[in-house]
Amino acid sequence: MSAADTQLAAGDPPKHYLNNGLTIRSWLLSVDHKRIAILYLISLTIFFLLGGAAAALFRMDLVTPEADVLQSETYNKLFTMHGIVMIFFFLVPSIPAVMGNFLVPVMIGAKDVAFPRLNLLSWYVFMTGGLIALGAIIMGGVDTGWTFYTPYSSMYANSHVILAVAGAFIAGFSSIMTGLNFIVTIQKMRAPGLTWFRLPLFIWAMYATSLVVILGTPVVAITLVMIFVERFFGFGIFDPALGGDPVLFQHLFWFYSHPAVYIMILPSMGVVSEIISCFSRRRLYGYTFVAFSSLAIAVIGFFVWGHHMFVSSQSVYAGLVFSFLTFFVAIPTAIKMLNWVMTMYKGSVSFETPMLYAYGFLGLFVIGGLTGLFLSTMATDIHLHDTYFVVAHFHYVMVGGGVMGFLGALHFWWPKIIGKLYPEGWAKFAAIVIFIGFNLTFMPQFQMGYHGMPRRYHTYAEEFQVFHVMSTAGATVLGAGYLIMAAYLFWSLFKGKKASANPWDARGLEWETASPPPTENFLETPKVTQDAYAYDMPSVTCPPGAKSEAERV
Amino acid sequence: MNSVYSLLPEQASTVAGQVDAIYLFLVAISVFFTLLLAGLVLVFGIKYRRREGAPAPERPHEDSSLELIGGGILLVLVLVLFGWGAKVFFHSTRPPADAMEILVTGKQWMWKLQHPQGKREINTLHIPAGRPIQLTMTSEDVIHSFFIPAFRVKQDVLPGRYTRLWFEATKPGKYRLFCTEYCGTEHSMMGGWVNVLTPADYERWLVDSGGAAVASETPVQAGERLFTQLGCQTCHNPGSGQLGPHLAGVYGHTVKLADGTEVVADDEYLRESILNSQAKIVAGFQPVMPVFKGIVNEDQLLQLIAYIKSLSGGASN
Amino acid sequence: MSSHSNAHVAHHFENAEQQRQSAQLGMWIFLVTEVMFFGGLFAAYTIYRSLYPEAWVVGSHLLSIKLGGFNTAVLLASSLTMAMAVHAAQTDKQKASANWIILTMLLGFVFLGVKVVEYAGKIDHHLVPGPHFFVDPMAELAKLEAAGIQVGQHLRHAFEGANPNHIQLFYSLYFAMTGMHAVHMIIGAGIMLWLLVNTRKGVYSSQYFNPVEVSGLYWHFVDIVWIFLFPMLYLIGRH
Amino acid sequence: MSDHHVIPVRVYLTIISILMVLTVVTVWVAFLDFGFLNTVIAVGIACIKALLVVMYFMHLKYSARVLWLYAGAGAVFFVIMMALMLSDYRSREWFPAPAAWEVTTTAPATSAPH
Repeated sequence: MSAADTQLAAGDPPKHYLNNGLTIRSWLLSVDHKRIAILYLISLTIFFLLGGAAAALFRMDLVTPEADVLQSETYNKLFTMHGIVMIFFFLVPSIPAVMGNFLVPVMIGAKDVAFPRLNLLSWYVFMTGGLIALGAIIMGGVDTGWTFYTPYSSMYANSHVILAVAGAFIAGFSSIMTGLNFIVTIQKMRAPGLTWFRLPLFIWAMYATSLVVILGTPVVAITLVMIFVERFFGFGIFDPALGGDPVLFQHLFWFYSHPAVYIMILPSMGVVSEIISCFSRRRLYGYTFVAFSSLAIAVIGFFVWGHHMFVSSQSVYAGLVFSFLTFFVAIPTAIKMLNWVMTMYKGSVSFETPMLYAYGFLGLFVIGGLTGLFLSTMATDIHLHDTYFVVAHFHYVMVGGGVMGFLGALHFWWPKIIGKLYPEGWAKFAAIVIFIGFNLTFMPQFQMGYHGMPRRYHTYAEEFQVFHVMSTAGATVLGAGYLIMAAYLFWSLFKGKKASANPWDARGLEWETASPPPTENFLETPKVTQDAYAYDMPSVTCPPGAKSEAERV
Repeated sequence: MNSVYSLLPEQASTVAGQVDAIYLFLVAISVFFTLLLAGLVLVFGIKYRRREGAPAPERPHEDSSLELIGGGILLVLVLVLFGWGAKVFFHSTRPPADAMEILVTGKQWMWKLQHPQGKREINTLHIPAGRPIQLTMTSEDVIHSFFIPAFRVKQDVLPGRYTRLWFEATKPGKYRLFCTEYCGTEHSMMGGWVNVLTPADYERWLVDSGGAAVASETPVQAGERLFTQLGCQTCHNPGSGQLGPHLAGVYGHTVKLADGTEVVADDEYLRESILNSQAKIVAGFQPVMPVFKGIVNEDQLLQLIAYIKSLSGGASN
Repeated sequence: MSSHSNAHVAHHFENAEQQRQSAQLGMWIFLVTEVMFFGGLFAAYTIYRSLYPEAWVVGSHLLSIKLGGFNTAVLLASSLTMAMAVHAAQTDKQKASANWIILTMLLGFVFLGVKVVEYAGKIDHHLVPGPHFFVDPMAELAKLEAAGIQVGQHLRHAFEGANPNHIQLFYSLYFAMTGMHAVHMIIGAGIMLWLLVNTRKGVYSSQYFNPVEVSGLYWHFVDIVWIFLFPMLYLIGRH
Repeated sequence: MSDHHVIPVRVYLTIISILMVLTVVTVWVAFLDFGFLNTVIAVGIACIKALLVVMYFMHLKYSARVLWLYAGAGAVFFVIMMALMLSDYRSREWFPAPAAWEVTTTAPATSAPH
C-alpha cells in the first residue's frame, strides 16, 4: 500500500485505519469509510460551533425586549444562519454521515460501503455546499429563515438567497449519496449469516433514514431550483402576480422538510436502542417491533407534511386529512419508547456516560413527542403555530432527540473510533450539565408560546422578558456543557487511556474487531451465528492484543 | 389580565375556552406520560441496577401483547384528540352568516384595517364585544399572519388571495395583535392592539374620533365611487347597453360561464374578474371588459368587492 | 491487498456478482431520487394545470408537435441503440458496443439540437417568462384560424378565457421541465463519451460491463421522462 | 455470473416498434375529443410506454425483486405526493361561500343605482 506501512517495524504499534497513512493527502483522498467519517466529524463540529455561535448571539440579544445588541436585519440573518447551518449542515448529516459512515460497514461485517469513491465525493459535495452557504453568510447573510418561504425569498428579500439556496441544494446531494450508499451496503454487503433479523437496530434505523433521504431530498432540491429559477431568471413559478401559489411552495418544501425531522431522529432512535440494550445487558425488548416501527415512521412521515400548514390557507379538508394521518406517527414512536423502557425491566442497568445520554434522550424526546400532539390537534395548532411553543417543541425533538442521540453515539463508540477512553467523571458531569441547560433553555418557551410569543421576533412584548432571560441563562449552561465535552474529548485524543476492543463488553460485530479497527475492518470476513444483542451469551471478542498480533502479518 | 405565569393566557373570545379545554387535556396527558416514563425509568434503573456477580439477565420474551395493548390505548387517545381538535377547528374557521366584516390589508410592516362604516385604522383594531367579526384579509407583498393570542385565532394573509378569520370577543379590553409569519426586517414590529369595546363604546368611537372626510366614507361608498369613476356602471347597469352582466344579486350565487362551467361568485371570483376580466366570461356576454390589473390597488379592490356584495343585500345567502 | 481471481472486482466486494448487484441497485435507487426530483416539477405542473386549464391549452398550442414528436422518436431510437450497446457489451462484441454508444450519443445531440431550435423560436416569440414575456391569446387564435385549423367550441373558449399571466406560468414550467431534462441529456452525453473511451480501451467484457449497464439505465430513465413530458406539454387540449 | 439474462435483439426490435406506434397513436388521439378522458388516455399511453422501457430496455422484468421494490417505491411515493397535494387544491372550493357583506345601517348600499 503506502510508504507508511513499510515504515512500521515489528515493534511499532498495531496498524489501524488512523495510522495507515499519515499525510494530509492520505486523509483527503481516502476512500476508507472510517476516515471519511472522521472528515465529517471534524467538519460537522465546525458547523455546530458556527450554528451555536449564531444562537448564542441572538439569545444574548433577546435578554431585553428592545433591540439592544443587534439590528433587526442582523437578528434575522442570525436566526436564518442558525437554522440553515444546524439543519442542513449539522443535524441531517450528523449521525448518518459520522456514525453511520463509520459503523454501518463494521456492524454488518463489510470491508467498506458499496461505493467508497461516491462516499468520498459526498464529503466534498457537502463541503462545497457548506462553503457556498458560508459564503452567503460572509458576504452579508441571508434573512429568509431556513424555510425560504416564497414570495419573500423569491421576490422581496435583499440578501444572498441564491447562494444559500445553492448551498442547501448541493448539500442535499451529499445526503442522497450517503443514503444511497447505505441502502446498497446494507442490502448487498452483509456478512455471511447476518440475516435481516440479526441486524443491529442501528442498521435498521439507518436503512429507514436512508429511505427518507432518497425519497424526500430530491423534492426539496427541485423546490430550491424553482426558487433559484424565480430569483435568477425572473421566471415566476410561485409569483402571486402571475397566479402562482406561494402555498404550493410550502407543500413542496414540507414534503421533504417534515420527513427531514425523521432523518434527524430515526438514527438517534437506533443509537438509543444499542445503548440501552448494552447497559441493561439485555436483548432489546420487542426487537421486531422496534425494527419495523423505524420503517413505519419513515413511510408515514411522508403523509403528514400538511400539519405545518393548518393556518396557511390550505383547504380545511386537506388539513383534516393531514391532522388525522399525523396522529399515526405517534403510535410507532410510542411503541419504541415502551420497548426501551421494558428493556431495562429485569435487566442489569449501569450508568456509564452513553447510558446517561440515552436517559436524557428518553426524558427529552418524550416531551418533544407529547408536545407534538398539541401541534397535530388542529384547534390548538391554530393558536400555537409559529409561536415559541413550536420552537420549544422542535428543539426538544431535534436537540433532545437528535443531538442527545448523537452525543450518546459519540461517547458509546468513541473508544472504537479513536481507540482512547475519555475521562468518565467529566463526561458524566457534562452530560448532566447539558441536560439541565437544555431544559432551562427550552422549557420556558412552551409557556411563552402558549401565551402568544411569536417566533422569529427580534423585539417582543415586555411581559415575556422573564422567560427569555431564563432561556438565555439556560443556553449559557447548555453551551458550557458542550464546551466541557469538546475539551475532554479533545484531551482524550492525546492523553486518553488506550481502549480495549470491547470496553463496554457489548455485542455486535463492531466490538469484535480491534479499537481502532484496521483499514478493511476485519482481518477475515466474520461469520455471524447468533442474534443481535446476545447479552446472555459470552462475548466472542478475541482478547485484546491477539488481533493486533495477527495484524502485523 | 392573566399574568404570563398562569397556565392559561387571557380568554377573550368565544373559542378561547374551547381551545383551552383541549390544551388542558393535552397538558394533563403530557404530564401523566412524562411522569410515568420518568418513574419507570428511575424505578427500573434503581431496582435492576448492576450488581456484582448477578447472573446475566434473561432474554425478553418475544411477545407482542404489551405493544398491541399500548398501541391500542394510544390509538383511541389520538382519535379522541383528532375528533375533538377537528370539531373546534371547524367551528373556529367557519364564520357565522351575521358577522360584521372588517377589511384587512397586510403590508411590510403594518396592518391596514377598514371598518364597514368606513373608518380606517393602522395596527390597532377597535371592535365591539359580543358580536361576531369576520376579517377579510389580503396582503400587498409577502405572506403575513394575523394572530390574536387572547382570541386563540390565527390565519395567514396571502398576496393575491383572500383569507378569512372570524372571532367573537367576549369582554372589553386591550389585547395584543401579532404578525406570526416571518415577513422581513421589521417583522417583530408588525403588530399592535385589538381594543375590544362595549357595543355602545364602539358606536361612540366610530363617530367621535372620525377624522377626515375620506375616512367617513364606508367601503361600500368608496366602492360605489370607484365603480362610477372607473366607468363600470356604463356596462354593468341595467339602464345602459348591458354589455356586462347585471351585478345585483350576483354575490354568493352560481354564475354560468361561456364555456359551460359554473362558478360561485365569491370574493376570489370577483377579484379575478376585475383584475383580469377575460379569465371567466359569463355566458351570453362578449369578452370586452378592460383589464384593471395595475389600475386598482388591493384596498380599492376590497372596496369594489364590498360594493358588489352590497348589491346582493345582507341576507342573500 | 488480497488477490482476487477477477481483476475487475473492487477490493471491498466479495465477488463479481455482489459488485454487479450493488451497481444495479445503486443506479435504481438513484433513479428513484430522479423520479422524486422530476416529481416536484410534475406536481407543480399538475396543480397549476388543474387551476388554469385554459392557459395550459393555449400554452401547449404554441408548441410544435412536429418538433416534439420528432424528438420523441429520436429519444426512443436512442433508447434502442443504448439497449443494443449493453447487449453488445454483454455478448463480448465490444466494437459493436462502441458503435452503438456513438449512435446513442449522436441521437442525444440531435435531440438537443432540436431543443435549441425550439428554444430559439420561443425567444423570438417572446415566450420566455420574465419582463419580455408577451402573448395575446386572441391573436394566436386568429393565427390558428388563418392557418385553416378548425377551432372547436372548447378551444375557442380556452383561448378567450386564458390569462396571459397563467400562460407565463405554463412557460416557466415548460422551461424548467425541459431545461432540467436537457441538463440530464447533456450529462448523459458526457457519460456516453466516458463509456466510449473505456470501451475502446477494452475495459469491458462479458465478465464486466456494469458501467455500460447502469449508464444504460440512466439513459433509459431520461427517455422515460420525455415520454411523459411530450404528451403533457405538447398534446393538451389539441381537440 | 451465470444468471445474466441476455435479451434477444428481436425483443428489442418488437418493443421499439410498439413504442413508435404508441407515439403516433398518442398524437392522433390528442386531436379527437374525448372530454376529460383525453388526459387519461395521454397519461395512460405514456405509462404503458414507460413500463415497456422499464421492463425490457431496463431489464427490470429479469431483475431481482429488490429492484422491483425500489422501482415501485419511486412511483408510489410520487403518487402519494401528488394525491395529498391535490387533496388541498381540489377541496379548497368545498368550503361554503362566506357570508355576504353585511349592509350596515350607515351604508347607503340599498339605494345604489342599477
